Amino acid sequence: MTKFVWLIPILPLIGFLINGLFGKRFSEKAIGWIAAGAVGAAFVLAVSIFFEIISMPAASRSVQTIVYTWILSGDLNISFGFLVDPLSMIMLLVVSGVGCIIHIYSIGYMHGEYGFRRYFAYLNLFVFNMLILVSANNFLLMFVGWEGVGLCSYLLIGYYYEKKSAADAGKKAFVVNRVGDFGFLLGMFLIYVTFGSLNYLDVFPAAQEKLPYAGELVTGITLLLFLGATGKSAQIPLFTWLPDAMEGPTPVSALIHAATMVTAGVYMVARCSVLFALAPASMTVVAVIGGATAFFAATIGITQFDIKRVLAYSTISQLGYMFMACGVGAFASGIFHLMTHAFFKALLFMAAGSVMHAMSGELDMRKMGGLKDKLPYTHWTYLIGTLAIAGIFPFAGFFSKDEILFYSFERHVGFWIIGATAALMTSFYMFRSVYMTFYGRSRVDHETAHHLHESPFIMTIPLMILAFLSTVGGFVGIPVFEGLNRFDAFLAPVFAPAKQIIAHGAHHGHHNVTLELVLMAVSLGIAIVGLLLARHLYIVNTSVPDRIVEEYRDVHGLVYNKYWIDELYDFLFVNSIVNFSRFLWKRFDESVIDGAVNGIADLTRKWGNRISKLETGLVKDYALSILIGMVVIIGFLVLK
Amino acid sequence: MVTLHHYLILSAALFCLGIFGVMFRKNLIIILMSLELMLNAVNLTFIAFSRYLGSIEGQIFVLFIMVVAAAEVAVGLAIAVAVFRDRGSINVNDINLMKW
Amino acid sequence: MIPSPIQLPELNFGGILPALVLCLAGLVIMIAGLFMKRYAVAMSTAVSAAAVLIALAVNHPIRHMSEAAFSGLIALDSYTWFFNLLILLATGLTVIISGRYLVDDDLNLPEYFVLLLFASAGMMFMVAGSHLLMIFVGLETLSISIYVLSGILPHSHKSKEAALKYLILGGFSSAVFLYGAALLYGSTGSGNLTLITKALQTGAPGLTAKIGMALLLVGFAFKTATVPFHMWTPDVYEGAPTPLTGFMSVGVKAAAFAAFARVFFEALPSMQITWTQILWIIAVVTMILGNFAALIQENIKRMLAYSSIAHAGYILVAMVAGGEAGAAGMLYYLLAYTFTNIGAFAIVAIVGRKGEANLMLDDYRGLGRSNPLLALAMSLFLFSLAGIPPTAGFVGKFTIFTAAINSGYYWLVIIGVLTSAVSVFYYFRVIMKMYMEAPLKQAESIQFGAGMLFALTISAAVILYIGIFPTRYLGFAVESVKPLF
Amino acid sequence: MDRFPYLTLLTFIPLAGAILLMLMNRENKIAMRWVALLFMLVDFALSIVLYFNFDVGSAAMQFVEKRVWVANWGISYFMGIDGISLFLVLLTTLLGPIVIVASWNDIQDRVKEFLICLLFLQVGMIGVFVSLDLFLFYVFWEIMLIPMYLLIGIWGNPARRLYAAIKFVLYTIVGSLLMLVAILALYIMAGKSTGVYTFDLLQLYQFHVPSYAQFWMFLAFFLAFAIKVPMFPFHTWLPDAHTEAPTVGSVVLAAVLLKMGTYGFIRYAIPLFPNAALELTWYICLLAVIGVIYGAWVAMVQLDVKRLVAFSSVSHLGFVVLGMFALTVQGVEGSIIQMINHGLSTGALFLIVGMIYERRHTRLIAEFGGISKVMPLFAVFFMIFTLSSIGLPGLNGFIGEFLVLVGTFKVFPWFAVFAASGVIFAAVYMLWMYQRVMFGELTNPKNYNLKDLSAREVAVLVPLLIFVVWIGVYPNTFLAPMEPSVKNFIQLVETKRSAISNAETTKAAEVGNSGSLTAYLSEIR
Amino acid sequence: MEAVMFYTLAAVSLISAILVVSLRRPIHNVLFMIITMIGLAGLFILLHAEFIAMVQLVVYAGAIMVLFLFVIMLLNLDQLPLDLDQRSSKAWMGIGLAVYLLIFLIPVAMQFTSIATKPPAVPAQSNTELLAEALFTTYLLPFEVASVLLLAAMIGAVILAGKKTPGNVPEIVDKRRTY
Repeated sequence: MTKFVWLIPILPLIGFLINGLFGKRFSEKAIGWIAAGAVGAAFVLAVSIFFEIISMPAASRSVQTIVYTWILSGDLNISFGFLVDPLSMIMLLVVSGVGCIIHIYSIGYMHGEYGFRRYFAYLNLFVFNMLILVSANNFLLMFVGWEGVGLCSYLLIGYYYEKKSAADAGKKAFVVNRVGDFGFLLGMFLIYVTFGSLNYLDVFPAAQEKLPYAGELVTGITLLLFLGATGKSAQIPLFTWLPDAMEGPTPVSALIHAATMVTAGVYMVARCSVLFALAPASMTVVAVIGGATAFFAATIGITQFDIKRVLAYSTISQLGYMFMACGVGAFASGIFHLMTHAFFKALLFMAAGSVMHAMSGELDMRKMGGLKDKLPYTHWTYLIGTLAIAGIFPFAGFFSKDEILFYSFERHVGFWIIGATAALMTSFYMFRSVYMTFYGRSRVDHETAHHLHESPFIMTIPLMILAFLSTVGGFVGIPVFEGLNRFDAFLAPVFAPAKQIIAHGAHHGHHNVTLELVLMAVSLGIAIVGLLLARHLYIVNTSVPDRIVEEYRDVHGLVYNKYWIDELYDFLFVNSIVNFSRFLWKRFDESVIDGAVNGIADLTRKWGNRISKLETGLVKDYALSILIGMVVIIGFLVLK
Repeated sequence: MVTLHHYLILSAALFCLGIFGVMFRKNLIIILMSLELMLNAVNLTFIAFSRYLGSIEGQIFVLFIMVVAAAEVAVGLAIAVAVFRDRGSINVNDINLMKW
Repeated sequence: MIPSPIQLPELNFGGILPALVLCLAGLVIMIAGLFMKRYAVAMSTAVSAAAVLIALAVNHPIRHMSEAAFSGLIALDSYTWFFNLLILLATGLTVIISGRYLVDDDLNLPEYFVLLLFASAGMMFMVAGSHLLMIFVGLETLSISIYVLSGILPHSHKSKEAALKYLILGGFSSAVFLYGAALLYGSTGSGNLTLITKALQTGAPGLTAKIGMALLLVGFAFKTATVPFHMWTPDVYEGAPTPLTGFMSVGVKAAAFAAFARVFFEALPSMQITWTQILWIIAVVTMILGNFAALIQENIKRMLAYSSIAHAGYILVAMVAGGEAGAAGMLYYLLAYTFTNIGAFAIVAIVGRKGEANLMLDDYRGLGRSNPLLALAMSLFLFSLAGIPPTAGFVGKFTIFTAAINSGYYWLVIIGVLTSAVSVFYYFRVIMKMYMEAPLKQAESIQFGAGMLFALTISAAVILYIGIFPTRYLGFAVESVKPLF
Repeated sequence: MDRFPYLTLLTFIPLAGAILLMLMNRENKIAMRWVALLFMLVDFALSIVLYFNFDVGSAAMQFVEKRVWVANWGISYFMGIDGISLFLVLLTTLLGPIVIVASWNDIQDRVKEFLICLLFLQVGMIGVFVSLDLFLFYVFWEIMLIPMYLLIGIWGNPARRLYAAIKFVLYTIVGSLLMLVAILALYIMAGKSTGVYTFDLLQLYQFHVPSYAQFWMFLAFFLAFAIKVPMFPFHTWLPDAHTEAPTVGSVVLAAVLLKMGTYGFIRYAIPLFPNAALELTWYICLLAVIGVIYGAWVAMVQLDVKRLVAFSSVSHLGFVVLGMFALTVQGVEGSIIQMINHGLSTGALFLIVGMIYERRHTRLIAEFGGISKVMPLFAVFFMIFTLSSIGLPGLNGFIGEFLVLVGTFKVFPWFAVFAASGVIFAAVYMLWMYQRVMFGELTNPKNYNLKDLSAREVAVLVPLLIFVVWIGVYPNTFLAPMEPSVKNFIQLVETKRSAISNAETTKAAEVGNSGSLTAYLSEIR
Repeated sequence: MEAVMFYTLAAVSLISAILVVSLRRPIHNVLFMIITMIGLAGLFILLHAEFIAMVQLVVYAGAIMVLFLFVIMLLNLDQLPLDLDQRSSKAWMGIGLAVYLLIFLIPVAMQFTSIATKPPAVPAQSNTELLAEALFTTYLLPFEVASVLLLAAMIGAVILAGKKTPGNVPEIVDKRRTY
């Protein structure tokens, strides 16, 4: 069965081709179901393979399938092949599963949109690339998927291409990603030059003897790879594209910019766990960046009013969490959080989408409120999602997040503090969004108010499924008690070498149960505090926030405007390069080089003119020139 | 005692005088005359050499030079006449329709 | 006392038959011309053409001769043969073109052909001459005829002016030439090339001989129109009747170069170092000056005049290169150049139309539309002049540059190629006018007779043929220069 | 030589077509177009046959035809192809019919001359790729010039075509004339030392030019090829030529003519003068990298689509040269692949620009916007080729760039790094241009009712599209045949270089600094 | 004796030559030209080239110069203004160069002070005979060719001087445009 793994990505591709080439004369329904069906089929296949995998002994749960040799040049041999192991298995399931759900949701959401077919074609293409990314057996193929998803996000963000902002956002996303990919590419080169191969199974096992622990080379490799990750997963310094990416249709935000694509970076880091483990410096960098992102994104999230942007920043900060997890060596926890986050963040986005759908496109939470009765399903699902992300027991987020906090505490208490603060803010702004949207008195204007309606089932059912998942999803990895943590156990073979290196590198205390329990309690408390705070500020006396804003106008301004990072980048890179290029073009290309060329031409012509002016038409002058020539020659001979 | 080089110097002088004429006069006719003068200088050289080499060849040369000179003068004067008819002048400095 | 009876030396008339045929034809035309009024030109054209054909036929045996006929005054050898051939081809084409030209301008001038034939006879004597005297007489026969021919257009001031300038300067230069001959004669005791060689073999050449050489060089340089002895060229070329200009630019040049090479390679090898130095400089100056001045010309005849100066420069490169390779290169180049330039001037004549009214480059605008055939042919000739493969011009330059590099004159070659890059500009400018610019006045399609068509076709075909399959003709060239060494 | 003369036919079939056209009546445009198309197709078919008879395994020259041409000078009519030239020939023959079809409606004035020019151009281009005799090569090299000159000058757009045309010619001819000098010098030098005067390339490969002479000769060749490529400081003719030329003119120019330069490096400059080449490698790679970035940056700020694409060519060809001079298997193969890629995608982009130019008669980006609303199909094609040109994985561009970068990274890591940054800028300028042209609101009323692609135009683009995807997905079809030749090429260069530098022990000092290459190469093998 | 003769004749021809190129009235130029010729003829006789001397007198001093006179009279050029080219710097430059040429040529002449100062004995045969013999045997061909030359010159003279050109002078156009 595993040898059919290549079918998993291919199925969506087929869907893409069918819709793309022949979709013209299909009905919306047909298109939608073809697309969803393709992904669904992929999901089914993935599940069946999953069961086959777990039926295997833990040691041999890594199967490579090579379809054909892709690039063969000199000693460079890159195959078009797949690697099925617990890690990629989980990613496959998440991607295809969540992807399928979102496809179904989209059928309802995108109903009647211009370019319905285009939408689903792109969506299928995205899933194809994403699956390639997660199931590839070598870096280059992963890079294919990596760039592919970048492309699809570009296309889907720019889906409403007639909106300039949308088109710009798309371009921004692609270009910023490219910056990351640049790092990824160089990392690959280094790997290739060191290992002579890009295949995981050649690289990782050989890593320990080829690369000295904490050596410059491995540090360089990992940092470059991490640069790639920051681009894809919107971490500092390359996070600016994700908020803008919300220009795309909401399901797209749900699928690409919450559930799957943005987590690719995490996946990649986890995939290279061995390399990272060998480079403690890089680990620290990853952890710090992750923590910082988690924190800063959260602060921004607090101030936003656009519901989708709130979610976007929360995504960034959650991704920060995942990286922090990887950075502190808890790769499994990172992946765990990745999964749960996929559930509840997709849920949140889609719920928000449903709100939008109801509010006829309105996103500003200040214009909402009191929607809970009008949109019951949406309200409940959104609430579940919030609970999950805030980390309230027993929802999914609780387990994954606390695991991360625990490990970061073990690594260094500073990480824990950052994480905890971020968690506080997270629960605060999430509940803030809940309250502003669904509770309190309605601030909806009339005409939107009177055709306010709950979304059709085709949209709400996916919400419910996800709500269910984000409720129970956590139980696959109950921490604390060894053995109950199935998830860890399942991933163990993948991360074993990394763990062992880390253990061998830095001393690593034994698993401290009581400490973990304490921390759990604390963070649960934090979450509740956040909840209450939000309730106090946005339900009890709603005047306070404005007063706070008044108090700390400039601080708020700074945060509200995302620390002016975008403006900074524009000033630093975009404008300066554009101006410099203009200078090159006009001043250098056209003035200097062409100037020289034309100058030579003119000079030649000028001399031609001068010379032919010698031809005065006076026969005596001609005789003179003969005489001159004669005398010169004779003089030359006589005087020589 | 007169020797070869006296003749040579004389002819050189005449030759240069011919050039002088070509350079210094504007009248076509006189320029033609100066050319004749140059040819005569050459003749003198030839004769002198033929004398001192004791070979007749030089004199043969001279004969032919005279023939050619005659021919050139004929044609030259014909041209002079034609040009004079055209332009009413044989001042070579007036004759510069074609230049550059 | 009773003078001892003169016994004539054995005279090999076979060797000078081509020239004789032409002279004879000249006489026939002259006499017939007196009695014919209406068809004089047609008649003369026919007769001259026939004469040229016969001459070509009788020229053939010379190829395999190798003797000094007429008591060593002329050399009958493959070199002579080659240049006779060249001259006859040039004459033939010129005759055909001129016939049409004179008819178009309704000039009833049979004398034109007489002089043309005499001129080419003179050339033949010049190239065959292996004695300074012979060369001189041939040269003068040629020159006198050309002086007259260039002034022959009755209604044209420019023509007269051309004749005047050419005559004065020609006289001047031939005086110089003679002075050189005299000095050489004085220092070697003879005007016979072989004897000169012998005389100069012993010891270093004296100053007199060197000066003599220099003055001869000036004389030849004048005829071959190389800087700074070139000044007459643009004016005379512009003023003279177009077909004749073509003839001058190839025939006279070829003959002059032939004699030049014969004298310098055969008689003055002992001074080769000296005259190579001089020629090196002259070549460089000529190439640069010719091409640069041609850049800005607006009158196509002047432009071609300057271009022909430049080409003289390239041929000098061959002479500088020296050796069989260089000489052979020169011969091949002249062969290529003959057809190319005559063709080009034929088109100038056609486009010029009555009274040479359209000589400006702007008159060529839109020719590609109105007369595609002419434009095509012209482009071909221009490509050949610019030395773009696969035309003969390219092979010519190629031979010359190869020879030069073979003798190690890298800089000469580099200057050569750079200047020919410059030349591309003005040659392509004409193409630009023909194909890429709209005509100023109403462009009508020009009628030109079968004769012209024939001449053009021949030239074009030959250019292409010897450009693509040069082997045989290179063979000729190599074989023909053997006698010089 | 009793084999079937593929290459001769391949080269001269278009000529036959041209001659036939000359005899046709100029009024009868359609018929002439069909004739031209027919000949091009036959040529293409023949090249396909050629491809299938090509022995993939061998590094040797194949389909060799050798006849004495000019015996006096040892010039021979010597043709043959190996893995390096094979695909360039195929690319040329593929583009032949495409340009004819592409110009079907575009060109209405002087169709006869136009088609003849195209056919002549084809002859020249194929000739350059297949000739193995320096003289023959030079002849074809120069012949190409004229039809291109006419294409730009006659059918270019009125504004500055004359300037562009003459600029193109002079730029090129200066370089190639100096190259001629070098060729002659080589010929003489080899002849004098070996006694055999020949222009036969393979024999000259065996001749070891003393490195002091190599330097100058290489410079001459380099200049000629660098101008043709064009490499960074010599590129200014390109934007003009491209912008002023008619669509198919720019297509051919971009797709094939520019490859002459890069091909010249591989076939002539490097193997003939290895020492000089390797001494100068660093500087040349520097120029190439500058070209990559410079081209990208300047392209970014262009206002005219065609100019933008032209500058992007400068950038792309920087990659090609870089990989070539890295002299690693991946580098060289990458650069060959990249040549083909550039031919396909840039050619296609010029076609696309031409299509929209036909509709709107402007190429100013500002004039457009929101086109994809009215021309969805066009938008798709445009997008795909844009992506291929910015090197999206899965399409052809990526393979080439990746191989080049890998190959270079082994030798000059830093150059590779900077060149890789060019990948970012490529995304910037291409996507930005695409966005400004295709996206946004449909503001300009002139664009309201543009026709979407006609069947003919689709037919023009689809073949290119196929190859774009093919190379991206299964590059081995193209890599496998060139592998032996490339290895052979590197082998030749290296052995010859070391042979010469060993011979010149006195000169060891100068050559030493490039000696480190030995290490890299041994690392590869 | 010989020396005296030489110097007188040399002086005569030289002075008159100077006058030829410097006097203003063409008639005078011609007359002094004739005197130069005569002087040269004398020198020829000194050099034992009697026949040449005769021809010099008959052809040059006779025919050619008369031709000059004839043309001058025909076009009555005698009342021309002074045609010396004093104002042109080029003319002076030319003169300077001529002087240089002379200076350069003198050493050439000086080469022969040493060699062949003594002329060989005058041969028994008369100069004319020798000349005639050479001319009709060895130099037959140029002799014949010369006839062609003269014929050409004759025709030329006839055409050029003979044909009347119409009075109306086509205006001279000088189309010139810098590219």
